[in-house]
Amino acid sequence: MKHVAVIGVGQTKFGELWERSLRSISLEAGIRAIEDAGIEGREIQALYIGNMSGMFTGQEHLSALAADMSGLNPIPTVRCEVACASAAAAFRQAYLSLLSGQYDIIMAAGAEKMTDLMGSGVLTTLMGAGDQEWEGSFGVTFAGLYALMARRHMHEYGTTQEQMALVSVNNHKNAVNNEYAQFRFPISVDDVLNSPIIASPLHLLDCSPITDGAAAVIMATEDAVKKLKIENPVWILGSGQASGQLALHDRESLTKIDSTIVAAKQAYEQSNLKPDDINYAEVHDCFSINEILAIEDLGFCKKGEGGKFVEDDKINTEIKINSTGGLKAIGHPVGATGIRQIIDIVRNIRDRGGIGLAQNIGGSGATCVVNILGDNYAK
Amino acid sequence: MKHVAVIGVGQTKFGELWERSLRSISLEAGIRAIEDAGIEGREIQALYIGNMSGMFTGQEHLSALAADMSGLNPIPTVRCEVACASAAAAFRQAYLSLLSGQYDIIMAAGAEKMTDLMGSGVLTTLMGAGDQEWEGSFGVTFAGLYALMARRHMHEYGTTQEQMALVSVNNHKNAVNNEYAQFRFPISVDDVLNSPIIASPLHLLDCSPITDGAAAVIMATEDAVKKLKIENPVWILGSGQASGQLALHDRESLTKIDSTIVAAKQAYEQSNLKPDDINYAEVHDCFSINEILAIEDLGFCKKGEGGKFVEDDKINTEIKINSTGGLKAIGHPVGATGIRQIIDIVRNIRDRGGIGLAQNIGGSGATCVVNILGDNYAK
Amino acid sequence: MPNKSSIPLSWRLNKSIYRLVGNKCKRCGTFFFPSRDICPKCRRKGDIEEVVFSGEGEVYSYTMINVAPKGFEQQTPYLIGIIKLKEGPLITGQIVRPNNNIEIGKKVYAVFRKLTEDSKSGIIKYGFKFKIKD
Amino acid sequence: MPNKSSIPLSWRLNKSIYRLVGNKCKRCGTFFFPSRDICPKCRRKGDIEEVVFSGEGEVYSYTMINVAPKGFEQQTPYLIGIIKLKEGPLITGQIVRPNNNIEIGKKVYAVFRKLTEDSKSGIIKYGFKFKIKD
Ligand SMILES: [Zn+2]
Ligand SMILES: [Zn+2]
Repeated sequence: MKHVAVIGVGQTKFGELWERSLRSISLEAGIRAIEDAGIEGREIQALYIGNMSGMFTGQEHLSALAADMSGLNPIPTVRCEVACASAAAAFRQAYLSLLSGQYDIIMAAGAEKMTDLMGSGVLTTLMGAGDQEWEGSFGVTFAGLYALMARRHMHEYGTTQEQMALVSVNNHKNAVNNEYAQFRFPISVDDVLNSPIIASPLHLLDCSPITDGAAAVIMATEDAVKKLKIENPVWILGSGQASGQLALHDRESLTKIDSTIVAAKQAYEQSNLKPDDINYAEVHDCFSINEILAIEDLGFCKKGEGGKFVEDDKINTEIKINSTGGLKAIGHPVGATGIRQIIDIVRNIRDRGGIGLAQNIGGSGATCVVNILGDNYAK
Repeated sequence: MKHVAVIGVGQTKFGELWERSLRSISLEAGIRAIEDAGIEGREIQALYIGNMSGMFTGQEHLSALAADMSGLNPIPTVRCEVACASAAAAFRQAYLSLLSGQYDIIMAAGAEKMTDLMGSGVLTTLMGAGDQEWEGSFGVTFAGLYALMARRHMHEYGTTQEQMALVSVNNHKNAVNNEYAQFRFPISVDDVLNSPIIASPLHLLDCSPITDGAAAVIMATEDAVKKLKIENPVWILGSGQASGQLALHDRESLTKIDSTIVAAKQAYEQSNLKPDDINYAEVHDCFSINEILAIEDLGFCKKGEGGKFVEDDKINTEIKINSTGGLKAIGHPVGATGIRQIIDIVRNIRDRGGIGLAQNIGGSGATCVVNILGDNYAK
Repeated sequence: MPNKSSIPLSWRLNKSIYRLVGNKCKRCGTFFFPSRDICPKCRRKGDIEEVVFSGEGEVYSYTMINVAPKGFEQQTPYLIGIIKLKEGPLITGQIVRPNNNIEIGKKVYAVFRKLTEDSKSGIIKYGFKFKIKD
Repeated sequence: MPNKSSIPLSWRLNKSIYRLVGNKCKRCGTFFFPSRDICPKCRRKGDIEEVVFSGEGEVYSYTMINVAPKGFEQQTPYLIGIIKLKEGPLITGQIVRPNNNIEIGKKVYAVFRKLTEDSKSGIIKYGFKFKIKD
């Protein structure tokens, strides 16, 4: 099988970027990725972009807009959407398209401009990722869906609010040195537990924020990597994607996410790696409970022991999880997060070598994409 | 290079399906495609679905919903969006993914439920396919964008309103025998010219309607075609996709669509075919002028002579264009149309052999996807 | 946000939401609420028939929502539960606020209530909520 | 539909829409309206500077809109034009309804007018329209 590498990464600052438009942040991320790859830009043969919802800005057809603004016409473009996993899906589509033999160099990106829409409209738009007819129409929010999972995890496994709070505490601590992060200040467990309740048992500081941001990577086949004389390619070792029931009430359990389990199995098998081999993991902590679910479902510990894993600081000692701040502290522009995760894995690998995994969840788990990257595919 | 075939097709009735939901029509199209292919359903390894806008229903993440409702979990799913070309993009992504070697059998689908949203909201949502900031915010509609192109085509080439009207007349005539079509009655040139003006010079009967509908195809690699003993595979001979400027005012000309020209060139080159070789073409007549642009840009006649080509009935004698009714008479559920076109090409080829081409446009031409299919890839 | 004001959508869901109509697969015996056009286990071999649910069940999980989406802002805080119906399926809905503490496992029954008022379109949506058996 | 009522969006576009501020690429001499962050021809080699456009130009194409999107329903019928500015670029905008016939090639100039009123958010949007030189 062909090998594919990430050869350039770029992102905007994540935050409430009132003065920036969707087109402007998409362009900035793309240009930075092109510069980082050290290429011209004209070598790019296709563009995949993740973007969750046109309801935030009224603008659909973002992939064509981004190509236009970047002077990349007439390359083919596709917007990929699987809710909050849209960017990882764009990454995986770019990967499959490179494997197809039809392209050598592709840009995969993600962008979301959430702050053009205000107030409760944002929450309604986000519920488009769940089941609008049978969850959204009763007034459930996304925080509510994860709260329902959290309550059940507490019930079945004795997970505590303190353990969930520690997820946020760790992610805020890690973001202090991340120049792109929305929140670069530490918080304490008490801060989390004293913050307003959004959907019990989840507090404000259990929840990732509303964020504008864009991220892009340049990907190339091995032949192109050689031709371009790229010095620091980071290789895709394994990739997996799976779906699960859209509504929580259609699942057999609320304390595991089947799509993560299946996608991870595919990625581990393709890469011939196991959870123990992973040095860095970017996991989808849209709500603190989801980092605990991810730790379990990705196989870093047994089901039910994720809270303890966090409490014992194994997220820093056994494996570095969300070492740049996670969705909680970096911010979560939904359609951009999956590529931002890949970028942080790439940065870690460029700096320190090793193997990294990125897990990006769509909705309350109806989609999961898992990618494993490393400094060397021959290992 | 690997060969890929369409092995099953299915669609719902197109029309104002008040009593049907987005999930229900998506499921129906998928089931019919599975039945048509004569497979179980469990052989399907991935699902790509075109859908233009979550603003019609509030529901994003449609690909996961469709897999869930069809009992296809945990296969990976992606919604592809490039406005009105979303379904053809889903088809092409399925094609590339089959070429990648990662899958053998994939479902590509498209669905749009437009009538849950009413009145002017539909027009605003559709403008999400164009430039919301610099076209939509001045009150331009999609009919308006195509009207601006039509006016310019009349100015530069002497194209007449009668010639445009003949496009609609022909498409209505062709839909009379199409059991899935929204409008199955003939109309006259006078009917078109006497219908209310929507955006001058375009009349109501120059415009495709607002439609609910879904369409799905099953695609398989040559190995899978053999293993499944498929008797009537229709092969993909060439596929192309390209982008152009999102806003009309950023283009060098309003009387051609560059993305069509580039995408067609790719598809012709890959298939080693030329316009003369095409027996059937499904072209994107969202507005009558666009069928004339397509005829020219696909190379069926010279630039500027599309109106005459229609007037001389070469759309029936030299090549069969929109022989099942086109977007105008079949209806145009935007995110489903590209797959519906493929289905009609497949039906033509199954019945009569030969070679067919489908051209699906996104927005006012910022995306175009062209696919060429035939009964035999060895020709 | 059409989901809040779509007349066709409300109309389509009314039967299920007013009378707790779901369905079941006669082949494998699985009950579905909301109803499914095909049984995800048996798929095309399944045999679906309509079922009216009793509305009786127990709390499987719950959350108190303090920050609401459009159309629900006036109702905060409100309780959302996932209810395990006695026929088998889980179902999402609002729980009428109880006098005592709510807990996983508490018995509930369905009642008919106003769900939301869409100020823009003037549609008032009615449907089931769950009430704790005290 | 956030594009109709988004305060941040209106605010971002105001400079361009109020004063016809675009830009140009000094390297290749191409003018851009709306402005572009990079020149699509020269890309990263380009050198962009801000330009205030004169607002003078001619009708390149036009249409009379009878069926309008949200926020414009009260204005129908209204004229939309693509205008070729004398500096080069094409630009989309409304044309103030002329007394005489409109034709491709007619000279126009920009005027400042109310574009639309968003009843929901109360935002009134102002900006340029074009007027035919009679
Ligand atoms: Zn069954
Ligand atoms: Zn330049």
